[in-house]
Amino acid sequence: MQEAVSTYVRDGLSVAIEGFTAFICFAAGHEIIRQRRKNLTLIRMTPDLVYDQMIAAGVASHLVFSYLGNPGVGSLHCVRRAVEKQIPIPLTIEEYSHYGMVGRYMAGAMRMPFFPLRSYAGTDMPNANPDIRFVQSPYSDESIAVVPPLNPDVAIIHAQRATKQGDTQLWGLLGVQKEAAFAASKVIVVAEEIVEDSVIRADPNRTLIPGLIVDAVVHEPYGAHPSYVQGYYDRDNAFYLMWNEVSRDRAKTETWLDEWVYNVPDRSAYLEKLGSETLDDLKPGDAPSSSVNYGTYA
Amino acid sequence: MQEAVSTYVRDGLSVAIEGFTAFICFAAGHEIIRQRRKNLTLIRMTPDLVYDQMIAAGVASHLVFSYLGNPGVGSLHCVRRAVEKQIPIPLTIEEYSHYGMVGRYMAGAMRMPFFPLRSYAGTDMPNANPDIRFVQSPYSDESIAVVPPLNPDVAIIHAQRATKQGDTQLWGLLGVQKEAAFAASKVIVVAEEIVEDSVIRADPNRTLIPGLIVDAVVHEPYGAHPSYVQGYYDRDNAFYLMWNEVSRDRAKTETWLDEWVYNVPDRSAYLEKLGSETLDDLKPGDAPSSSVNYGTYA
Amino acid sequence: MTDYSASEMMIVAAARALKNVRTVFVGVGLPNIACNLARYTVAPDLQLIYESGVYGAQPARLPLSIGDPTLVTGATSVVPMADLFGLYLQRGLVDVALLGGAQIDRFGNLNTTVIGDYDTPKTRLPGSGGACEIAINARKVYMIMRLSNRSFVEKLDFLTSPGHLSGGDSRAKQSYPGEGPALVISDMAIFDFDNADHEMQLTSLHPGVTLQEVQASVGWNLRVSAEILETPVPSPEEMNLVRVELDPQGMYR
Amino acid sequence: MTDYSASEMMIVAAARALKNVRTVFVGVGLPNIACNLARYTVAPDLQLIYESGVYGAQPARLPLSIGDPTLVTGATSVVPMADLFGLYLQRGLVDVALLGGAQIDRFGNLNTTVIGDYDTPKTRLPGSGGACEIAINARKVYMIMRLSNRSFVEKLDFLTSPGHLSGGDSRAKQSYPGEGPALVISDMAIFDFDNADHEMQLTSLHPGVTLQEVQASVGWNLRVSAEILETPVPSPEEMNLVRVELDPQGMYR
Repeated sequence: MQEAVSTYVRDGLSVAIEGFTAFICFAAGHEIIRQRRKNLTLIRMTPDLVYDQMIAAGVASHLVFSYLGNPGVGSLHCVRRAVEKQIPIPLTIEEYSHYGMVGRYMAGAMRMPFFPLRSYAGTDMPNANPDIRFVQSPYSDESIAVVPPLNPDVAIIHAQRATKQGDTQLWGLLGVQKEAAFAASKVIVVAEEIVEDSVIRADPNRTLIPGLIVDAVVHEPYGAHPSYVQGYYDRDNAFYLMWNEVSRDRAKTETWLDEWVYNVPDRSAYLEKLGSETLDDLKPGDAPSSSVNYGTYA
Repeated sequence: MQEAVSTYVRDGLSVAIEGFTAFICFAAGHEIIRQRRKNLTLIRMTPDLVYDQMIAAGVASHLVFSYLGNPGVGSLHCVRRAVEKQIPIPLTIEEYSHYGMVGRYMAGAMRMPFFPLRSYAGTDMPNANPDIRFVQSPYSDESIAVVPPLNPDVAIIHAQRATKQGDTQLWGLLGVQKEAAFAASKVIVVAEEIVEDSVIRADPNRTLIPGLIVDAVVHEPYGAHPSYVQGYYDRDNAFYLMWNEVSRDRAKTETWLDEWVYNVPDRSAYLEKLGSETLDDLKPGDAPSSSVNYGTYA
Repeated sequence: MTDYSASEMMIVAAARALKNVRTVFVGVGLPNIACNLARYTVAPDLQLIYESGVYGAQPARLPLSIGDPTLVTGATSVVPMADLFGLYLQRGLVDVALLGGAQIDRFGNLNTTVIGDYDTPKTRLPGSGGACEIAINARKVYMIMRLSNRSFVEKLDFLTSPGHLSGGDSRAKQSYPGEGPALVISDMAIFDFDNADHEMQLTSLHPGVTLQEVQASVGWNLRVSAEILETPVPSPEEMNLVRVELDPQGMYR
Repeated sequence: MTDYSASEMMIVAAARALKNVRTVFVGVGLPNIACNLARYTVAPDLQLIYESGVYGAQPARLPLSIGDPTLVTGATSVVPMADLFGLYLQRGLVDVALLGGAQIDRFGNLNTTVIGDYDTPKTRLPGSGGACEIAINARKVYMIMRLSNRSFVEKLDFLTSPGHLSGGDSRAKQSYPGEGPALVISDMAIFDFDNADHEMQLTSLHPGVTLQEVQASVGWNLRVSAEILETPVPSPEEMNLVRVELDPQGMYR
């Protein structure tokens, strides 16, 4: 992770760590904080705690998003401090709706000049963001909202399993990970498990991201804690509630960052500090999918 | 099948039997021929043998497509006779490229007024089809080709398995089945196996079509012969080669239709006539996918 | 008489409003409890759709968020968000969406973006999420919000999600696929928009609540329907489901 | 000396042209054999992409069509066609596409639609399939076609898939993502477009073929590169792979 971040996440670049509620790569976010990146444009539909922490650490100057919240809990206090009070540094924002962000990634991934969607008309959103525009249909007198393509410099995608070459499979909430990866110039895949090529090839319909577009593969079990990975661990909800309290206060936030990010060399040390009991408590029971037959045709 | 076709496939409607090379529901095509439908608009990216047979039987007056061929073999002689010589009845055509057809289904499925794609510019295709148009991007001086939404009256989708409610799973080549189903007003699912709800719910990422949009479910094993169903049976290539000969001649074609469609009451009778040896020869070996864990979270 | 809180009355009223509904777009929190209560009572075939990509969820526990893993396991279908928004919502497959907001106006327009000026905000709110396109594309929208004149305002600070816009035919002119707000279910009363102006009007008071109390919690001169009903109190069965099955920890009491 | 047919020479020459290529968009028939031969020889890491939705195929038999189930089993990824065309092709992930056609002109434009008039066709051909967008979006296009003056024509009856259009900067003006035709590999000779006009020019004659024979099979006054090479004959290893592994039944002999 240290090498992947130092190679691909350079000051001033745009970075998308995606994963809707699940698969949020806190391990990458913490490494970016530790490497004290500056002036990043952070892109994420739901900034969640990972960007709250990164913005509190001052790595970002611009945020592109569609929903600013601590999911199921409340506000993102550090993002609000940056937006409302320029603490620790000013943060400019650029906002869309969820489908607008999805459409921007899709347009970026498919090299479309824009993505049309039924949204925004009649609202104040196009006033707040002049990149939300309207196009006339050539088949009727209808006009439709459009959003521009989004092509992050770097996308970071957390997954259950990948090969060393980056062929990546996910199950559970698929969010916009595929679209973000195909839209990005560089892709870092972070996986709970590194598997043999044959594991991926045994179920090709489940492959979300091909190694073809992947630049670095990092093996980082529990790299998405305190968010969750379907079938591997549950969300650490106590952490989300704790963060709601800690993040209200700037000093407490900095103490937390010192203790859990700056003074922790890597993810293994973080997990050791967290303790195996916490991790064990997050283990779900088994709910295996059935196997399907692809058939041999020789 | 008899009931599903008589209820939903009425004279004059537009019908899409989809499935790219695989999952082609010949059982539905033959039933439509037997019920002597007239004036249908047939929609399919690759008309394949199923539409060659239907057009030879005179059920269609209009064809929407992107590639007219007997895949890996040669021409569709009956379609060519209809287009070149108006035999047995005139057939008008409306053609796109593959991605244009995909985009039309996507626009129809997502209720978009048009779908933009990088194609057609500089070619003769927009001259042959005035519905291929161009739109100016509001973000640059670039113009992009667009195609209009496609919303078939009926889509017929063949699959490995579905519940009685129509929740449907497919693996192998996914083609445009999902897009065609969501684009259509009525959806008929034809399945190799009818399974319990719990089978589908054990692997929700594999569900391509929800019962919510399905109007009829037909249990029809081998309903895609002579095309194939991944993991269930191989393509009957001898049939594809035989058809290439039979279909060259109008009389031979009609004899074939009499013998294998008109004089056969249903799919079971067709399979019996075909013989279990032929079907056994088409069985593939086993290539099971691995199981994945979705986890229980209670 | 059954014991219940104002919030629980709101949950029960929202659940009852889902009678005979086939698909509902569920938000977290109150809408989630209301939808699950409806599944157990008036709408056993109700299909739950979550913007996280889940269709036909059967959660084994009360989800902590709309992205909870319990929504995935055992669902009918779990799809990329591109498909959820494109093929389900925009395609017109959502019968009812439940929405809330920081501010609502008399035409059911919602603000979830900002209090104060956009560029120099007093309070920065979460933003649209999917609400803007949900409000445009869902066949009908039900709002669940606690009554207060900080929330029910004469003029929104920001219009995030369109309701009936400026009323009358102003929404129809936009040619949105969806019909817009149909109900507002609050902790004190229920409102609909069944008049030519499409203006919010009081139709039912929860037991023990007066018209005057409701008017005092609304930032404009409230329209009242010809007949004001009294909302039936929660039944013992409904309360038992809420307190034992759905919210045993009393988070939404 | 190794025994080989003109078709086999064409297959071998096409395979060699794929040296160091990472991704190739494969059509059925000759292109398919050529790509698989390349995997065994000059391009062991070559990834096969099929418009049917397959990435990283490892077919266990020679596929009967681009939708053969043997392409699915054991592939790296199998996706909806929407993703194959949007995320792979249009995204710019195809290094080389192999195309053929009924007619080609001197600028590498292809006709696969119709012989004669569009509305009253002499021969109705298959149509575009994916060829139109492949010709526009693939980084480079190699054509594999048998030489004949019925195919290599002065003027196409229909322009299905754009090559260098009318030559010079006419393709550049269209701002297509891909560079267009780079090679034409035939059963008699190899051509490239490496001149300012982007006009097809003869660069290599297969052994035993004369310039005169090639000119007689082309419907325009053929451009010839400064130096004409002789295509190296198929090696015993190449021929062994073609005849034993890839085309044991001699379908493409």
